[in-house]
Amino acid sequence: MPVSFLPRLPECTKQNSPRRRARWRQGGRMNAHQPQSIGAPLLSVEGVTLQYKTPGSLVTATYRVDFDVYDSDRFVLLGPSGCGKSTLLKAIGGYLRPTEGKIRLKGHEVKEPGPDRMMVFQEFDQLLPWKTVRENVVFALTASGRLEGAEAQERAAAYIDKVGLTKFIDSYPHMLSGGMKQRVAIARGMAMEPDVLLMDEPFAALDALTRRKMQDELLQLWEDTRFTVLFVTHSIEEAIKIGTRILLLSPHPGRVRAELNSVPAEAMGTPAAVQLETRINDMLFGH
Amino acid sequence: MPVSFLPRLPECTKQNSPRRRARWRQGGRMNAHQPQSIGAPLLSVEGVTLQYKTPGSLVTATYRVDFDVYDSDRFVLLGPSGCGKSTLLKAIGGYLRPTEGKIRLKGHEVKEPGPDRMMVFQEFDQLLPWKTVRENVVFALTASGRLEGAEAQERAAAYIDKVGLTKFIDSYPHMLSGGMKQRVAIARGMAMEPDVLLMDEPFAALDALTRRKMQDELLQLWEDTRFTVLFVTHSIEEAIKIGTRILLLSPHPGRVRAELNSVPAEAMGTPAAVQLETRINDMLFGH
Amino acid sequence: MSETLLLRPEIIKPDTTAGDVQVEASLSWFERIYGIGAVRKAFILLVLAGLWEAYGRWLGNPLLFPTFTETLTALIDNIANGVIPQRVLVSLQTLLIGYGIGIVLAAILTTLAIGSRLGADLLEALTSMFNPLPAIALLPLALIWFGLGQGSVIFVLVHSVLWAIALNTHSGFRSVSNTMRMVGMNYGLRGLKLVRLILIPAAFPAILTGLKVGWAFAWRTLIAAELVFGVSSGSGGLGWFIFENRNQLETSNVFAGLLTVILIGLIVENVGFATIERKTVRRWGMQH
Amino acid sequence: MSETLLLRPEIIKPDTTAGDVQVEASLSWFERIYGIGAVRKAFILLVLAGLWEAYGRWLGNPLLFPTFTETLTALIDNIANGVIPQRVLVSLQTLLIGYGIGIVLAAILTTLAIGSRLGADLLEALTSMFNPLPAIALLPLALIWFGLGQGSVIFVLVHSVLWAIALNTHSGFRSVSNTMRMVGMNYGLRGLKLVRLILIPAAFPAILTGLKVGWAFAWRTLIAAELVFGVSSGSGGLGWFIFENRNQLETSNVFAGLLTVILIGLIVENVGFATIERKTVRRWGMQH
Amino acid sequence: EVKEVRISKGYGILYLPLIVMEDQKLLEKQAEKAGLGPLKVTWLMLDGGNVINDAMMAGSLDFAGTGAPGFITLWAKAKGIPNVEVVGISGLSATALWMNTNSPNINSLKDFKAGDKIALPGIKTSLSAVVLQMMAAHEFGRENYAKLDPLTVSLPHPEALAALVGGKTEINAHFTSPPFSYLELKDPKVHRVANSVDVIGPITLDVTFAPKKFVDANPKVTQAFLDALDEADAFIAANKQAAAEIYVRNAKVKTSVEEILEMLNDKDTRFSTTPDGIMQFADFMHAAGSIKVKPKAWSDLFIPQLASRKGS
Ligand SMILES: Nc1ncnc2c1ncn2[C@@H]1O[C@H](COP(=O)(O)OP(=O)(O)OP(=O)(O)O)[C@@H](O)[C@H]1O
Ligand SMILES: Nc1ncnc2c1ncn2[C@@H]1O[C@H](COP(=O)(O)OP(=O)(O)OP(=O)(O)O)[C@@H](O)[C@H]1O
Ligand SMILES: [Mg+2]
Ligand SMILES: [Mg+2]
Repeated sequence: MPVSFLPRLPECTKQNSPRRRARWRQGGRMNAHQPQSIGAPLLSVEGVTLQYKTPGSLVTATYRVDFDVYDSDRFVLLGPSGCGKSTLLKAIGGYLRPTEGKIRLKGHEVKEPGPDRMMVFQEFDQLLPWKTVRENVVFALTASGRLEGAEAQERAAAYIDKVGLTKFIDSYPHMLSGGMKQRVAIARGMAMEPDVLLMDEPFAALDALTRRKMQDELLQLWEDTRFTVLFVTHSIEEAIKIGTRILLLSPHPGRVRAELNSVPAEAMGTPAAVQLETRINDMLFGH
Repeated sequence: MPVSFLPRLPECTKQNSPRRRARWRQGGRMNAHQPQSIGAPLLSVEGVTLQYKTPGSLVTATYRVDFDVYDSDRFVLLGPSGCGKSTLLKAIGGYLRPTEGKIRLKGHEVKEPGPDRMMVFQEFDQLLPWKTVRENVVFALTASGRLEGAEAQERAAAYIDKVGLTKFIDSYPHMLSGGMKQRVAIARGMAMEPDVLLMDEPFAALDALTRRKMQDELLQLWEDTRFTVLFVTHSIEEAIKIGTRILLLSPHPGRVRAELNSVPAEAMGTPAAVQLETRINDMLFGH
Repeated sequence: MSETLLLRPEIIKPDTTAGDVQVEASLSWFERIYGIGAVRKAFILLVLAGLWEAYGRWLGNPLLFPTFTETLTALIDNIANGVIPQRVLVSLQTLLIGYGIGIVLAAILTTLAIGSRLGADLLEALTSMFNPLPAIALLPLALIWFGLGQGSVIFVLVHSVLWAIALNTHSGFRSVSNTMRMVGMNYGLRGLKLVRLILIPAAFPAILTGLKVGWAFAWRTLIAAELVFGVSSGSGGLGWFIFENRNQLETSNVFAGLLTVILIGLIVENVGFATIERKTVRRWGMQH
Repeated sequence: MSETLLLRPEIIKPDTTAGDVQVEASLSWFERIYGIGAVRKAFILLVLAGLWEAYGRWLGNPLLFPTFTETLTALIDNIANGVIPQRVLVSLQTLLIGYGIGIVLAAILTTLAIGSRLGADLLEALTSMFNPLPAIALLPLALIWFGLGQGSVIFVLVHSVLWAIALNTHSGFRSVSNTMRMVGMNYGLRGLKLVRLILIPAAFPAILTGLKVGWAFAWRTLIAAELVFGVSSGSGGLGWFIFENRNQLETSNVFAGLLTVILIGLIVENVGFATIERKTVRRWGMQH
Repeated sequence: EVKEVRISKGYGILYLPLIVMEDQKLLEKQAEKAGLGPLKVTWLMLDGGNVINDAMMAGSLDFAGTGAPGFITLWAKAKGIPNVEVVGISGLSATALWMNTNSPNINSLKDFKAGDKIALPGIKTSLSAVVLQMMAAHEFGRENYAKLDPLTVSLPHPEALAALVGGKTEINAHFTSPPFSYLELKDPKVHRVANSVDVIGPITLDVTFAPKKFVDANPKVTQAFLDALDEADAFIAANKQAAAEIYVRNAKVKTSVEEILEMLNDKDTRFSTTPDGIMQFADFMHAAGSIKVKPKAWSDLFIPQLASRKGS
């Protein structure tokens, strides 16, 4: 099903979350010809400040971040290294509690991790070293109660094939290269076919070709199941390709710089995409 | 000092290493107006096959790979995920012994690791967790006997500043984001100012801006000290920007696909660079 | 830019397929023999036995420290007449029960400890208090609760293995990387399931060390406990065998008993634990 | 494409600077108290002391198992008259010597083990053979080499701590990630320096566990060994104190001695090891 | 001759002569008298016969007091091994071992049934174990000497006492020596079933011994030791009160001097360097197979100086 975008709406500045939300609703009401589609956001992040408290220091990773993710969004978090993207994703995953603000999923506050929000971590050690590639994927499916037995095996094999690791299906993680490990994690995340997929720089360790293949697989999967994905990346090009909506974060501590609409995947390479890339570039690196 | 390139020489195909080397010398002799510059290669990799032997299996990572790296080369290894780039780099680092072939540095076979070949690993856990950012860099300098005391401290601080982590100079690695950890490793590698710097996808975890900054720092350092660098990357663009010479490896097991000259850094964005990019693209993904 | 660059032609190779590589077998005779773990170990054992024999002979005090050959003879005699096998059986049975209970209790304690702060404090407090306590501290309670004989010996055994295993396991659990833990929680695993499916395998090297230390201390304690707690004469395990023979100054029998402990230790290590290691932590790349 | 997208305006925020964030202090009274580790531990200790007292009273057999208060009174008396402090000093001295030697030997063995395959085999063989051996196996050699008294006690002490520490350290070394090892070798570190500067800190959680287990077993062994190897009149440590009082049926003194061991254990754990942990593995993020 | 001797003593009344000897520095005096010059005497407190044996064979000990059966075993085993041979120096003491019980149903050795548990320290060659076997041999016939063995459990005296007096454990009898035997009978629930002296006579239970090597090399020190021991025995016989005080002071027991006096005054408690009834042990142990070499006469076991005395 082809993706269609309306021309970008005029941008509006906003100072704080309550006001933004008000205007937002207004905007919604203005486009009242599709009122049902506004709905409630699937995930709402409201004024979230995230901090790491260590005995010696207090590091603020993100500061009063607001955004809403709607059903079937492909929401990209883009920002400089150390701006708190991973931290934000972990908070949404339920691993961290905000010091300030609230994270709500379907209206309920996020309190703990769960298989409804499948996470692909940035770290290479996210595979269970005592399980082979296949077992790693199967275990995710069975442990979370998603699938059992032969079904799980089949689904695992299918997704491992998608990431091109069928040859290594019975290898243990320590026998894989960095990129291969990340691909297993991607296969695992996608095989879970979760409502919300949280991906933290999943393609960073991949070469251009493999990365392109993985991106296409992700988009294809999205076409098929219309899950919601939150995707962290540091590649602007990738953000535009993967995302329908892009959140730009400013450097440490991460604050919302802008929230932009992307162009459809088909429009990659068109002037619209190039223009968007330039805009993002300017915003991030402009000063 | 500006970098100057002769126009690309006609490519020559070669079947096996001895023949290639013969032709190579010939080529050198043909350009006899600069005979002193041919010299012996700093690093020569001759028919190197690398294998991992585990109880259950034997994985061939690279198969009869030949190439020569000359003094002050910026030599890039480019290839798909899992093709053996890291393995090759580890073998050059002296951590792995080839099953076949020889790796020679300045004519001596590489037998063990040493601070003359400083390595920036692909893994995030390459920092010593019990040392702060500063201590990690200082320790590399002092442990390898490169610098002592205040000098080491100064140099460490300078390079940490170059990678933009002065604010985090007294943090422990576990308090850093993925990209920040990699930057510390880069600072450490560069601070060592080694004869040969081996870098394994050092910029993979960095956002576009930081990556660009790091690339520039690397090139600047090269301008200053003219070390030799072996650089693994999976970004073609980066390969062209960083490299003076680019080795293309074919997929698993890695074999030499081509060894190309790059364009000068100033030429980035010019048609020459774009053309090279297309060529590499075609070679890697063409079939 | 170094001039060499100017001279270098580019190289393009046609796509080749990799052939087969023969791993060179140029190892010397010595290296190949040396490469076999069993040979190295056997060599070490032979050297140790030789040292023992030499020292024993030089000492010339068979009542205090018999030679290796005397001990071996005594061992063979006692195996032939069935005494040692029977005693070993009794001891092994007690040992395994105590060891097993110790493992279970350690599992419970560490699970509690990883589950809540109070649990962790409990484990820490109990370990730091009870681990240094010698068996005599338990004697009165053992007498009251289990009477004499196997029950008490098992009680003391549990005391000797529990804390070491719990300490190792707990420290192993705490060393599991946050990422791994998060992965498990991501699958919805909590509590016992998280421990069983994620923490135990992830901390397996540490747990295995705990099991090894625990195993060794179980033996030590068993031998000592059989003396302290007494068994009705006639029954009893290897410890009792050693004690009896010691009282009768049958020193070579005493050492035959100890040699049995050593041999069992070697078997358990090289067959038991080594196999487990090979099939788990080695295979998983968690130990090098 | 879901229609919601169509409706959403873009958002651009001017560059703002982050303000200060007040960490909310909405913890309840209970939670705040519970958050203090010392309070939780004190609570646990109180409960244990209460259990002891209650059971002791219910049992009503002060000869076998005195109550907590009786023990505490005896402890205070013996501290007041200077007996226990003096005995503790003697014991601690012996203990520290034995423990220290054990650590040094463990360091040597594990360094050898990490340096060569033969070394590793040696460590494995020695550990699997000697670790399960009870102290009586060492008695003859101890007597020949060191005679009666402190020397022999230390010898036995070393035997009891060496293997546990070596096992833990070795397993810790082998669990150090390859990357970390490669980093060390990259700096040109080899052998002892690699062990000291890379492996020891990297394996510190495991080593610390080994030290804890070793410490506990040193105590246990010390108490037992002091009886075996005897004392010259007047001297003697805590073990001898316990033994003497046992023979004199001063059970509350016996338990006062054991309570002293417990208290020392608590202090060493909570002041010694806990501080080390806080300053090392916790701070380095190697344990959670 | 040596300038230093190491002597081990043990716990309990049976070691009183050695305790007096230490307290009064009798050996130092005798050595001085014999012209040996100042002799350094190191006293060691050791628990249990095994360690004493080992220490002696290892050369860490010169004189020791120990139970007669243990000594006989070591003597028999070591006979013919040059470095290891030991020789008795003297008898030390004799006392009565009592079988106490807290079970009203048991009034003689015959009343013990399966399920009863008799606590005693050590087994087989330990003093208590051998004496009990000898009593069983008397009671049930020579070949049934081991009849009670299945009921015995090895338990140190203090724990056994606590178990017997406190009840609540399966131990219902204890074969023991003073002061434990006396203390137990203070409890109304406990009564005496048998007294070893009644069955096998007032034979010497503890002896002192030394490595033969040492005795051969140091005849004068050995003689001084024997003389000192004689002197101690004489002292005890003459000053029971003072001896009791010495015991209380040295053993740091809380038992009163009166209680110790009561034990000293017991007709079954005797201190003498002349062995009495040692051959009873030797014969019995040989018959039971515990020793393979049997001394022809009691004097075989001891130093020649003793041969002239009227031992047995
Ligand atoms: N465990 C931790 N303890 C303390 N501070 C931390 C911890 N993890 C991250 N931080 C800090 O939080 C900030 C954000 O880290 P985060 O990992 O979220 O960055 P990121 O946006 O994912 O960066 P990258 O692109 O490099 O992965 C950083 O300044 C980092 O120093
Ligand atoms: N420790 C190991 N044991 C067995 N096989 C291994 C091991 N490490 C790597 N391999 C195998 O060697 C091959 C090359 O791995 P390598 O890490 O060199 O790839 P790479 O080119 O660096 O890939 P990437 O870009 O994904 O990092 C892969 O097929 C991998 O499966
Ligand atoms: Mg990150
Ligand atoms: Mg790699």
